[in-house]
Amino acid sequence: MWLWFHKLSSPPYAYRMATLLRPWFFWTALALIVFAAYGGLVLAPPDYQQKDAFRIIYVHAPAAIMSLQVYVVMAIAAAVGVIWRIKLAHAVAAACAPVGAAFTVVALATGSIYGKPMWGTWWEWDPRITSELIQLFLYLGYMALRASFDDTQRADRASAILAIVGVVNVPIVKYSVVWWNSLHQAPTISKIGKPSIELSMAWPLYTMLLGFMLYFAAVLCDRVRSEILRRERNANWLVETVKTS
Amino acid sequence: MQSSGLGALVRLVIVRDLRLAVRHWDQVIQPLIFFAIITTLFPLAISPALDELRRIAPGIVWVAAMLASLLALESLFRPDVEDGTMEQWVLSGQPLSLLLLAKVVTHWLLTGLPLVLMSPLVGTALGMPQSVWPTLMATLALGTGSLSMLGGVGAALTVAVRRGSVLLALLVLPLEMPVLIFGARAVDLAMQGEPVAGPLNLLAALLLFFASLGPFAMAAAMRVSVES
Amino acid sequence: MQSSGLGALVRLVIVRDLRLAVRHWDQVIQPLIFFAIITTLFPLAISPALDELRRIAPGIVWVAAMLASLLALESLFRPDVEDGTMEQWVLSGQPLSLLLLAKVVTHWLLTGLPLVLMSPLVGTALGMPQSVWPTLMATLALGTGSLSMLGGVGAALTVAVRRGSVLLALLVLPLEMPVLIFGARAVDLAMQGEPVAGPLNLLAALLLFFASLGPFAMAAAMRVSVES
Amino acid sequence: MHAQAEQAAEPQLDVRAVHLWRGERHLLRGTSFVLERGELLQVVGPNGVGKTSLLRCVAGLLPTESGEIVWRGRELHDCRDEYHQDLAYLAHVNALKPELTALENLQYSVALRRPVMQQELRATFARLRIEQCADLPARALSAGQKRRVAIGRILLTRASLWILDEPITNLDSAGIALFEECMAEHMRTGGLILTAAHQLLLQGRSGVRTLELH
Amino acid sequence: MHAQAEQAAEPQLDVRAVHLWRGERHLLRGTSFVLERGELLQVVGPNGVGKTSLLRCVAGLLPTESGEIVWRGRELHDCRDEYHQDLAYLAHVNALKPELTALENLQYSVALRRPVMQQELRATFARLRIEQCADLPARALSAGQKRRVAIGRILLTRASLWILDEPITNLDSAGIALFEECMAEHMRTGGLILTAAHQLLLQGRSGVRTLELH
Ligand code: HEM
Ligand SMILES: Nc1ncnc2c1ncn2[C@@H]1O[C@H](COP(=O)(O)OP(=O)(O)OP(=O)(O)O)[C@@H](O)[C@H]1O
Ligand SMILES: Nc1ncnc2c1ncn2[C@@H]1O[C@H](COP(=O)(O)OP(=O)(O)OP(=O)(O)O)[C@@H](O)[C@H]1O
Ligand SMILES: [Mg+2]
Ligand SMILES: [Mg+2]
Repeated sequence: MWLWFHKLSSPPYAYRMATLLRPWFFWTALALIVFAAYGGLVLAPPDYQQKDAFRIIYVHAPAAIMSLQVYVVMAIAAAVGVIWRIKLAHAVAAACAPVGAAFTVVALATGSIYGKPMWGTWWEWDPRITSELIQLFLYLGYMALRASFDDTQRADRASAILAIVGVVNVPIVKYSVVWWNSLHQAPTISKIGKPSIELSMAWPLYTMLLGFMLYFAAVLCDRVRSEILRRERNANWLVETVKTS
Repeated sequence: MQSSGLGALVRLVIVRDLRLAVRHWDQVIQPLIFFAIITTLFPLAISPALDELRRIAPGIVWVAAMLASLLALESLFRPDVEDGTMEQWVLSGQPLSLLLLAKVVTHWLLTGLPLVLMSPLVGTALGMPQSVWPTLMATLALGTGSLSMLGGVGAALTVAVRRGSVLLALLVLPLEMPVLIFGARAVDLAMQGEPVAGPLNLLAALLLFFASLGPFAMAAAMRVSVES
Repeated sequence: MQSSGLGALVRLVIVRDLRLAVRHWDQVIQPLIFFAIITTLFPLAISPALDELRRIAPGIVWVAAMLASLLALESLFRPDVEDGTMEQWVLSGQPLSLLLLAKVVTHWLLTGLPLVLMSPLVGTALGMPQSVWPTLMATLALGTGSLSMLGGVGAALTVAVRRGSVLLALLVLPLEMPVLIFGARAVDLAMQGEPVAGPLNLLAALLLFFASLGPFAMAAAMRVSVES
Repeated sequence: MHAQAEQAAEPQLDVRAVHLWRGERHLLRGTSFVLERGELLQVVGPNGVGKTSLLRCVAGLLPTESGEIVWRGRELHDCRDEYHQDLAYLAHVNALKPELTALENLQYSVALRRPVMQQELRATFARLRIEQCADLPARALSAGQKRRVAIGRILLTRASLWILDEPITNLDSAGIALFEECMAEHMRTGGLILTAAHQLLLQGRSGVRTLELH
Repeated sequence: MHAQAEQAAEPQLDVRAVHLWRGERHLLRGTSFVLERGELLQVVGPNGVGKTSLLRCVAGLLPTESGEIVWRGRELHDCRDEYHQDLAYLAHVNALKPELTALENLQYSVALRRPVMQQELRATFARLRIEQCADLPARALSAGQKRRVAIGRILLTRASLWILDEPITNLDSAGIALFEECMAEHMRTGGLILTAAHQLLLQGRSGVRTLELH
């Protein structure tokens, strides 16, 4: 296990792995997403209360769940990078941020669209919605902090601290519906124990979620690859210069 | 120097400051996000109910604009004074008031203008009707101009003082009160469907007044700050 | 170094920073006046009717406290980093987290504590009943502690960054939201005569959490900021 | 005619009996000197004697207690803007913006006074042997490289009076030689130089004098 | 026993094949040196060659790309705190708070490391010939006086390793002589000194070496 961990953290190996896995992730994700979209938009029965408007949930809920999970992945990667001084982990964390921000934006946008027919407004200062907005600010802050250092090493370590501290917001988003009585839907699919949703409505949701996860993995591979290329250019030169001098 | 020369000078300073600011993409959107965050604070702290928020929305937007402008003031002149650039400006033989005016204009372009452009979005989130947008944007455009001007004078006065930021707030905020009052008033009137020409004219008059006296006050204050 | 030595170290830093602050008497009262001014802005911008004000008073006091803390953060570490003092601290061989913690404590003594002490006055001006005072002061005491701690981490992260003040606000304000929510909530509950133990306990837990992790995060961030 | 003759007779820069107090210290006690075209005056004296203060007074950055500073026959505060257009001042600090590149720094500070082209800037960088730093942010430069950029500003300003406060701080020996050459050329073309120095430059050359403060 | 013998044999400070990149520049290419008790190593080289960077690496203020820095037989990041307690670092900047008096500045920076008495501080001021500045705010000091206060910090720290980046900047000739004397005394009592310099100090004295960077 430890050996594997060590091996994976070596840039050339990680680079090859990422190259190898990326197409698999990407095409599976695409297939799953298309399949789930078909299931959600066509096959699932219309909701007795919400009519067809509910179908946006097949994008909204997976995107919202991903927006939180990507942050957790980012924080863990950052922590690994700080504790074991693994540059690759920092590269992973850096790669997570824009993807996570994109998921957050999608969740916010679909949520607003959803909110118009459901609650009658585009925007409501509901705890979950507000905390999700804060989540977006956290992603943006992370990226802004990274961008304001021009030395990658320093950017890595500084932003890692922020990522770790910022993880406190995740449970707030997650449990805001439980802690405050909120307009927003209580957890249905992610509830532990018996899900309170019909299977015919649920399976496209799960499939979509899986598709999003794989898509995230594919994008991650892609970004990690280019991060490795960018970071290791010096190392290659180093080898050359040592050879020639 | 002829007027074309002076124009070139102003352009030079503005371009320099804009370039300093947009060196990184993230720095341009920062005032925007800051404005958005401040307006988010209120619903969280006060009450998320839209019809309650709507009544205090003009106040919130205006206070947020004031604070966003204030927060950015601290770094208006201080870096230039500390690294010796301001000394060089004083010694350049060019009209200092003009140079400082150009800096203030840049400050407004970077902090005031984005607020103006983004205010409809924030207003909507706070429950303002669409009919208020023109008034909201007009008051903010006039008002943030006055805020930048006044702030510039305050910043020039306090830049040589340690812990100047708090002093700056103390000096500037009371002077900015009229702007705040007329600005929030105009938006409030617009929300009630009443004519807003009165407070708008007053705001424009204030801006004219500050913009005509401000540069000279700034230049005089800055000369004092640099001499030591 | 033994524990008594560490205590002496903390005392040394605190005394130094307090001395720096009170070198001029006027600088001690500045955060207070700032707090007062901010709370004055709202009645001006919103509506001077007391019973309307009363409903939003907790939110106003809390937002003002947050902004006052934020505004003072900018000068928490920056002067020390720019004149090379922080480099010397990093090289002193003493636990950096402790030194920075001492600085944050001083920051709280200078900005947080005065707010706590003055809050009854401001609250009264906004129409809060006297019965709320203890809750108001307790939440502010706990909350401003968290704000100072979190702010310290943010300040240490952004101190080496140009235009850090806006970035600082961007990073710190979202993280401070829970403090704001619970703080304003407790005061609101107290005004309605309901028990406030819940949010108060949460505030205390937040403070404990931030105070135990904060110093290490700060020290790590500061090492990054100084290396260049 | 008459005025012209008089102007030719009177010195370019005439500092007369300048007195200056800093706090409780009577720093400059009637310091006087004149500076003519093609001359270099080096103000020497131990640390804290008042060299920087004197230079700042002459540059108009510090008000004097009493005494006169006369530039081409006119009192300093009667002709401040014209005087400053003819003055290039190098302080203990370099006046560089850390975030701008060295080239941009130079460009903006020179363009404040006169239009300037990229080639001219690059030529100055080459002359000061810092071509490779032109596009680095000033923050990344070494102490000596920063000082050279600041000297570049003096060279490009085309002012006739240079006031330089310990200009060779942080320079290596090649840099000092280079800078001496620049000064010599400025004097040859009729420029005036006033410096504070702990290490005498261009010693023995004609037109080079020292002023000792006590 | 064995360990002690080994310790005596190995050098105090051992810098091995340090590589450092700044941006696109490969600045330090395998720099190595050792420093023994009573030795002074002066790092020389033209502006921008990497002297400051090397000093910061050795002080632990800049992470190196590769290479080892060993202090008394232990890697730098295994004994950072102990190492720093034995280190006094003087940078290009003086690390003075403008608002505190010179005395307070010195007091706080020294007290961070060890308890110190007023008399000892005043004695150091006297030794550095800046008695009269002790109670002035640092803001009011001249450039050379500030540098002397910073040197006072080095003297009072009682560290065995001094890392000094162009220590004599802004000093007058009396100040340089005084400082050379301080360095000589530190070496006599078994101290180690690493400096970056454009002007060689204590030349010809035994134990004084130079390291040229290219
Ligand atoms: C801008 C507005 C909105 C935002 C920011 C938002 C945010 C979120 C977030 C963060 C989650 C994920 C929670 C988790 O991981 O457990 C979520 C899930 C969900 N949202 Fe929204 N939402 C918004 C509007 C809406 C609206 C209007 C509806 C429908 C009335 C809705 C229905 C749901 C449902 C059904 C889930 C799945 C809950 C579960 O099963 O766990 N959302 N939303
Ligand atoms: N408020 C004050 N009270 C007393 N003395 C003061 C005050 N302000 C400045 N001084 C003194 O004035 C002098 C300023 O000297 P200045 O900076 O002109 O020296 P300098 O000749 O340039 O020295 P250096 O060679 O170190 O640069 C210092 O000796 C300083 O102690
Ligand atoms: N981001 C970067 N990209 C390219 N070069 C850089 C970067 N950062 C620093 N450098 C270069 O690294 C060198 C830093 O040198 P350093 O400050 O160590 O020089 P030094 O030997 O101390 O010079 P001086 O004698 O002028 O003090 C400079 O040449 C600088 O141009
Ligand atoms: Mg001087
Ligand atoms: Mg150097």
